[in-house]
Amino acid sequence: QNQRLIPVRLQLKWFPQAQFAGFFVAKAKNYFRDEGLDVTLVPIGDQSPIQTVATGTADFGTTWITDLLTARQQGLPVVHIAQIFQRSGYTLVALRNSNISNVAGFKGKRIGVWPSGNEYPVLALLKRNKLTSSLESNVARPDVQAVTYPFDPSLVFPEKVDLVSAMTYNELNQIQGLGYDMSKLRVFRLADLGINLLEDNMFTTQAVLNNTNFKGSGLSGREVAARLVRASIKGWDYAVKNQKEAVQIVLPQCGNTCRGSGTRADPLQHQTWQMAEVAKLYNAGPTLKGNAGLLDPATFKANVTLLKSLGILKADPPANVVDYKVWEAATGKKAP
Amino acid sequence: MASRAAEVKLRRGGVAPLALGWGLVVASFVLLGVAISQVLNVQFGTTPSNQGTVLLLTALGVVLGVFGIGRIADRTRGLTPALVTFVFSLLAVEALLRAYAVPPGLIPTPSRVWTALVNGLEVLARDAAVTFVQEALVGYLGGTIVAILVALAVVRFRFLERGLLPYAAVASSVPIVALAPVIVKAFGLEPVSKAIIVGITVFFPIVVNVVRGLQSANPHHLDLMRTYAVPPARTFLLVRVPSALPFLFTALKIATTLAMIGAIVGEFFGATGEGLGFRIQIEAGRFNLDVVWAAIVVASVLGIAFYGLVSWLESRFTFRFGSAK
Amino acid sequence: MTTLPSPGARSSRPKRSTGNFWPMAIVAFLVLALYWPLMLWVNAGQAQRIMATGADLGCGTATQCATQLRNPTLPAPGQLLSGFRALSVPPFSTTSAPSNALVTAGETIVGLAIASVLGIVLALLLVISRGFERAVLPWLIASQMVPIIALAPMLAVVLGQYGVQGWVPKAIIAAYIAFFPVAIGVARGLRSPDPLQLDLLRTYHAGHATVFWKLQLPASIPFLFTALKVAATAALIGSIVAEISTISFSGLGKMLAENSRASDTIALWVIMIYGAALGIFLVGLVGLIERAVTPWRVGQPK
Amino acid sequence: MTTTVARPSSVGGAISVRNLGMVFPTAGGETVALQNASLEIGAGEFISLIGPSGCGKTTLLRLMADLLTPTSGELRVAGQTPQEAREQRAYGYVFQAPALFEWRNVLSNVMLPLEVMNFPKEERRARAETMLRLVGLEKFARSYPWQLSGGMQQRVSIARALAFDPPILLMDEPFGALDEITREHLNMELLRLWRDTKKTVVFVTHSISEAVFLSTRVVVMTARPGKIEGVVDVDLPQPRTAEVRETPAFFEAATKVRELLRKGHGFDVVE
Amino acid sequence: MTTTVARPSSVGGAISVRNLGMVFPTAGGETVALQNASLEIGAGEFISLIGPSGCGKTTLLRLMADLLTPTSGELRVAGQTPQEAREQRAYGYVFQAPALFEWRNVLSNVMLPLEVMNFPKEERRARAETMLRLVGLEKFARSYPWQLSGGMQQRVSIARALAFDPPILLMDEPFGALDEITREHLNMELLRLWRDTKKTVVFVTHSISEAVFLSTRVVVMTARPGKIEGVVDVDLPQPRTAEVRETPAFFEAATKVRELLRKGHGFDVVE
Ligand SMILES: Nc1ncnc2c1ncn2[C@@H]1O[C@H](COP(=O)(O)OP(=O)(O)OP(=O)(O)O)[C@@H](O)[C@H]1O
Ligand SMILES: Nc1ncnc2c1ncn2[C@@H]1O[C@H](COP(=O)(O)OP(=O)(O)OP(=O)(O)O)[C@@H](O)[C@H]1O
Ligand SMILES: Cc1ncc(C[n+]2csc(CCO)c2C)c(N)n1
Ligand SMILES: [Mg+2]
Ligand SMILES: [Mg+2]
Repeated sequence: QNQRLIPVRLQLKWFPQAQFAGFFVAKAKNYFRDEGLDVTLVPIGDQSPIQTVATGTADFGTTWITDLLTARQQGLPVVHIAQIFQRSGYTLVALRNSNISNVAGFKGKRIGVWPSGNEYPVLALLKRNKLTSSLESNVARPDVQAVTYPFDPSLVFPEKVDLVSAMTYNELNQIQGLGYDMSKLRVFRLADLGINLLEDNMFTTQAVLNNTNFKGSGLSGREVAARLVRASIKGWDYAVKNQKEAVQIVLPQCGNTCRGSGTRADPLQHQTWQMAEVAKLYNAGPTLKGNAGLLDPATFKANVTLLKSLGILKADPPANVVDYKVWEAATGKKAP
Repeated sequence: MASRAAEVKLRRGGVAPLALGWGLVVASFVLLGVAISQVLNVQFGTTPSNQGTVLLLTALGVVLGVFGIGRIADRTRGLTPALVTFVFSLLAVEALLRAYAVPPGLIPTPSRVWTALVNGLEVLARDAAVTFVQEALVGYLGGTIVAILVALAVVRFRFLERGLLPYAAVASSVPIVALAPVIVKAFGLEPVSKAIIVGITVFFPIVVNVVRGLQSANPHHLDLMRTYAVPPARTFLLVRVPSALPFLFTALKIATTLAMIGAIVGEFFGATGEGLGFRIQIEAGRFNLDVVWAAIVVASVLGIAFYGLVSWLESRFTFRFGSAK
Repeated sequence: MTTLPSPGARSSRPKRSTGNFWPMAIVAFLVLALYWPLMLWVNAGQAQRIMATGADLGCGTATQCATQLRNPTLPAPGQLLSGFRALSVPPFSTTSAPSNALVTAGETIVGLAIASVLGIVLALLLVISRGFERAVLPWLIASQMVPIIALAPMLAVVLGQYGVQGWVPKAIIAAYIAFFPVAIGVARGLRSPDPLQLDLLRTYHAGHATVFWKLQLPASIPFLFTALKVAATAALIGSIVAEISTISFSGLGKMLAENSRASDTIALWVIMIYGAALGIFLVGLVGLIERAVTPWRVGQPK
Repeated sequence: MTTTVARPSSVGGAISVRNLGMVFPTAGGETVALQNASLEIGAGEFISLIGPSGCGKTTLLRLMADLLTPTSGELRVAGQTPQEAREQRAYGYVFQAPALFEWRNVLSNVMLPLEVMNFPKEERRARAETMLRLVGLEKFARSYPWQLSGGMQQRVSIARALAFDPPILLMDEPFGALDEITREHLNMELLRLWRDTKKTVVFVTHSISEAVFLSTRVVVMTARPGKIEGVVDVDLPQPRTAEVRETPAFFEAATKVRELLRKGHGFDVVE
Repeated sequence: MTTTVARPSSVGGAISVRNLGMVFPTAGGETVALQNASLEIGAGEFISLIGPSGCGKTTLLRLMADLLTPTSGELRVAGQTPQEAREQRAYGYVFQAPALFEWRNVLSNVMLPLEVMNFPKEERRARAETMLRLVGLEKFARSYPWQLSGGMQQRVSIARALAFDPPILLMDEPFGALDEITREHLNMELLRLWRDTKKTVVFVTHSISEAVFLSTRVVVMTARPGKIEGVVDVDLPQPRTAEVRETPAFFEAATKVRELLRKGHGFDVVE
């Protein structure tokens, strides 16, 4: 039994943390194993998960929609197979006393962003508000200066940037840990500002899907994908319903990266917060209609339209950039 | 002295082979050009229908080109052979990438890189100004000046030579990149932090070389100065400084490369939205490899120019000091 | 005036190793003694600035915070020591510095080996053919001006397409920066024989092969080792940079990237010290091999 | 690797120089290093070349050794072209500088020609040790060149040239770096060797008395364009001993050489 | 920079060496380079030091020049300590190697001591040119050292030592690299200069006949531990001409030197 398990590498989008709780739960509770899969959850730092999946270092990955679509635009044959988070958790945070009250006020300011494809939501927000930025490689005198830094807001905020990127489930708590409670902060939620670019999804490559004998298992790549998605959704459902337990499953997996920032850096506290926030992103859209893991075609279309109108995508992506059949095979449901 | 006669014998003669070489190169360029023209509008991810023809043309062009360049290079001095090789490589790569329809997210064709370079020239120029001037150059000059002062102190005080120099020699085998995140953390995201990284990177090789140079002074020259009862400071200027110059320039040339790498690596650990390293990082994450390569081209050209400038200074100075070879 | 070394004074100088011990110890002591106040001063300034923005650090005054900042500019010795312990025991777990240093060392040594082979082959071509030198040497020099860190991720992606993953791309990138000094050094070494030595073999009617094996090759060996010492450092930088900028699951570079992302300054310092030790070790290793391979130079002055 | 190469001793030792000329192309035109030189050297002769710096002594030796190709005239070494002679290993050459291989110890430096010429292993060692004894360096067999003084290094290079027992010796100022006593000792050794083995020796020196003491004939050359100014026959009894230096015949020969040297030796052109 | 430095000519030229010893600490113990040497040199004398390689000739010269400090014994130069003498620029030193500055041309190499001793500008040039004429190199004033042969370089270094007209000349094998004719010419020039200027000369050489020809006394030294074996008075008429070499007195002196040299010169210990 044991040696019949099919080895699968799933590339996470960051170091282990509650952001990926569903996957860790699926592994811990043997959901993957029950599907005949031996899944390795691969952490990553700076790079885009696209890199590992496109090079075959991992078989599947989780990343954000813009990252996926732009890679596809550049000829990398990546395919979307399931959507985990149904809402964007991206925010920009300023000190309340900085007098930045709306997006127009960003002009002439410095914004901290993460590189490696994580900067697209900010780029979209700025473009939509007719602000140029140093994230565009053909604008010589940008309105907004984007500052890259090694992911920890304490490095730049509030000394070196006026606004800093923060995920609802992570940095927002870290910033509070730095000694600024919510009363001192002004939070711009991108989803509320018309930029609801979908985040954590599951994807793979055309090559994996077309594979008729995945790693000599006798199963097709498509079948493996379906099993992976099925187990993952099961894991996510469990994690969201049993958050305390999920956090306990995650905590042993992570080292340094699980604590927050500042003096209140406590992994348990931070990951509990993270789990709760992540659950909010999971429990939205199709999930609420019982279709967890489904990419809502309307939201997807809106995302594509937005990216096209901003010039981030030059043309419509090919239809096969999303493969609904995997989700259908995984759930036995029909995609709308 | 001996091999000179042998060399005279070896020199193969005639203009005809050279002309033949150029003929071959031109033919090769034409073949490659034709090959490229066959696959001008190819969809990546698909195999072009005429792939076989294109590959055949390319292979033929490559063979002719290699022979032609070989002939030219055997008989032509200067940079001509290198330049021909460069153009030749670009054409061949362009043809091959197009023939195999390699996606630009994997390897961009030279023509795409060129387009990106032209379109983004203004931004790249600003990036270059930050990376090259504010970071590499500032750090380079700062590091050099401090290094020379330290080297002077080391030569002046035997204690420092024994107590400090061994550390400096060891430190030059330390991978300085490991310092980059720490320094960016300590000194912030502004160009200053990168200049400091550059300064530290260039510091050690320069100290070690300058000390070696100052100590390479001919002991007989020093004795001679002693017989003239010349005061130490004057001896220093008359004897030690001139003999240290070649060593200094050797180190300065090595340091140009270190400076460029140091600045770019530093930017990877945080930047204020400008700089070639920032550009490379942000665009690589988006798979805009044409822009990435354009930035690399700019960095390389600057690096080569920087190296060339130092070499030129070296030749000027060493000429003044009348060295032979 | 007596500080001017004369030829006599020079050769009568006592042996380096014994003469340097006390000065080195004193310098080390001075540096350590100066470190504490410097660290306090720098870190207190940092704490002060953070507090001024309204943050609550939870450690009283700025001076009190200086030795317990999470992101100190300079780590306090105590922090460094516990960081060392945290990263070093158990030495061979996947997250500890020693085992990761071994991985990096492996990549570096393989890279250095590739670089040596490539460098020596190039050197031979450069020495054999003027034409090759003219057509290629300028681009070899130019290749060293290309910031490899920028090439590394792309190279990894391209190699990955052909199934080359893991530590191999790192070794290749290490080789990329390390081959150049080797090529130049060996080429210089192959050209180093005195014209008289070449003439001598000519008077023996020796063939090209004999000249190569009996003269050019042994003459180039000291040059090879000088180059290898430079190349060892370069290769180490290459593999660390490659680990940072491509996907990696082990190695000092990966730890560096990870802890940089996790904002663990102390860990960064510890890893840096491990990297320094590794660099010194590699250069020392080359030196030991050199001594073994060039017995004729043992004890030779200068 | 090939074993068909002739052993040196199988060829004769005469050298014939006819109207030999050597012109070097240089930056500022051409340098005439040797002009119209003619000289017949019989097998077994001991010839010294003497003349001011830059007069073409080394050039003449290098021409004989086929290390240079003459621009005019004719040259036969051991009855063949210089190239053939070289390929037959007809001569041993002692350069102005020792040109030892730093990575070989003294013994294996002396064995170098024997290795290249495929002498059997045991013979190499035996021959090399004999030669080292001849130059008084048997105690330094295991030393490396850098551990030797300049004079000792030059003696190693002499041993090396003698090791394969060539019928002709071409020696370019071999004793220039030695002190007078050592020099005299080696002069005697060289003479003994020459007598015993009937080699042809062409010997370059700056010392008139050394030239006269050693040679059967002294060839005096003039500087730029290098020419043979005259040849002085030395009529001294063989075998020569140190006392020969005090004989009138010695003085006569030395004076003749000195006068030939003075002729055309404008101080200014001396280098 | 300072202008208070004494001009060389203001001091006398006698040198007094008493029980002088020099021991170098070396890896394998100590090297006794000079042992118990005593010698009185009067102002205006021409003394030659001769002896096998490594016998301490250079060491003795360096002690006189205050380039080394003796480990025992007493030494007075021009009536003062060697250091005072050096600071008064009492001597000019010609090293065994030319030690020219590669980045200065011949003329400015010769002017170097005049520059550092703050001679007036015009005088520097005039003196340097005179000296270059003396050594026959006036045509090479603008050449760089690498364009000169070894012998020419050595002549430049002699001109440099003479340029500031020191009362004492310390010369370490200055003519070693020269051909015999040039050497003889420079011997004559040196003798003339010595007569005309009444300098004290201490001259190291390997050539017995050169030593005898030039000197008022020849000091013969023995190797390890370096000792003075004996002093030979040379009773030849002044001014000396080339013919002096053929006189019996010359022979007698040369033979005496030779015999002293032979004594204790085991061939093996020669370097
Ligand atoms: N390869 C060369 N190219 C140009 N000129 C040369 C070359 N070799 C020698 N000469 C010139 O030829 C002349 C004769 O040189 P050669 O070396 O034969 O002199 P020499 O008599 O051996 O002198 P020395 O006594 O200094 O060894 C010199 O003027 C020298 O500059
Ligand atoms: N600085 C030194 N340290 C150790 N030993 C030295 C030093 N200088 C000279 N010696 C030794 O002292 C001895 C005398 O050396 P010195 O140079 O005076 O000899 P020399 O008579 O000038 O020889 P040569 O004729 O070769 O120039 C030699 O054995 C030498 O090795
Ligand atoms: C500690 C930490 N910092 C930032 C993020 C935000 N974030 C979410 S996904 C992603 C991409 C990383 O490559 C980033 C930066 C996080 N999750 N964890
Ligand atoms: Mg010569
Ligand atoms: Mg000496």
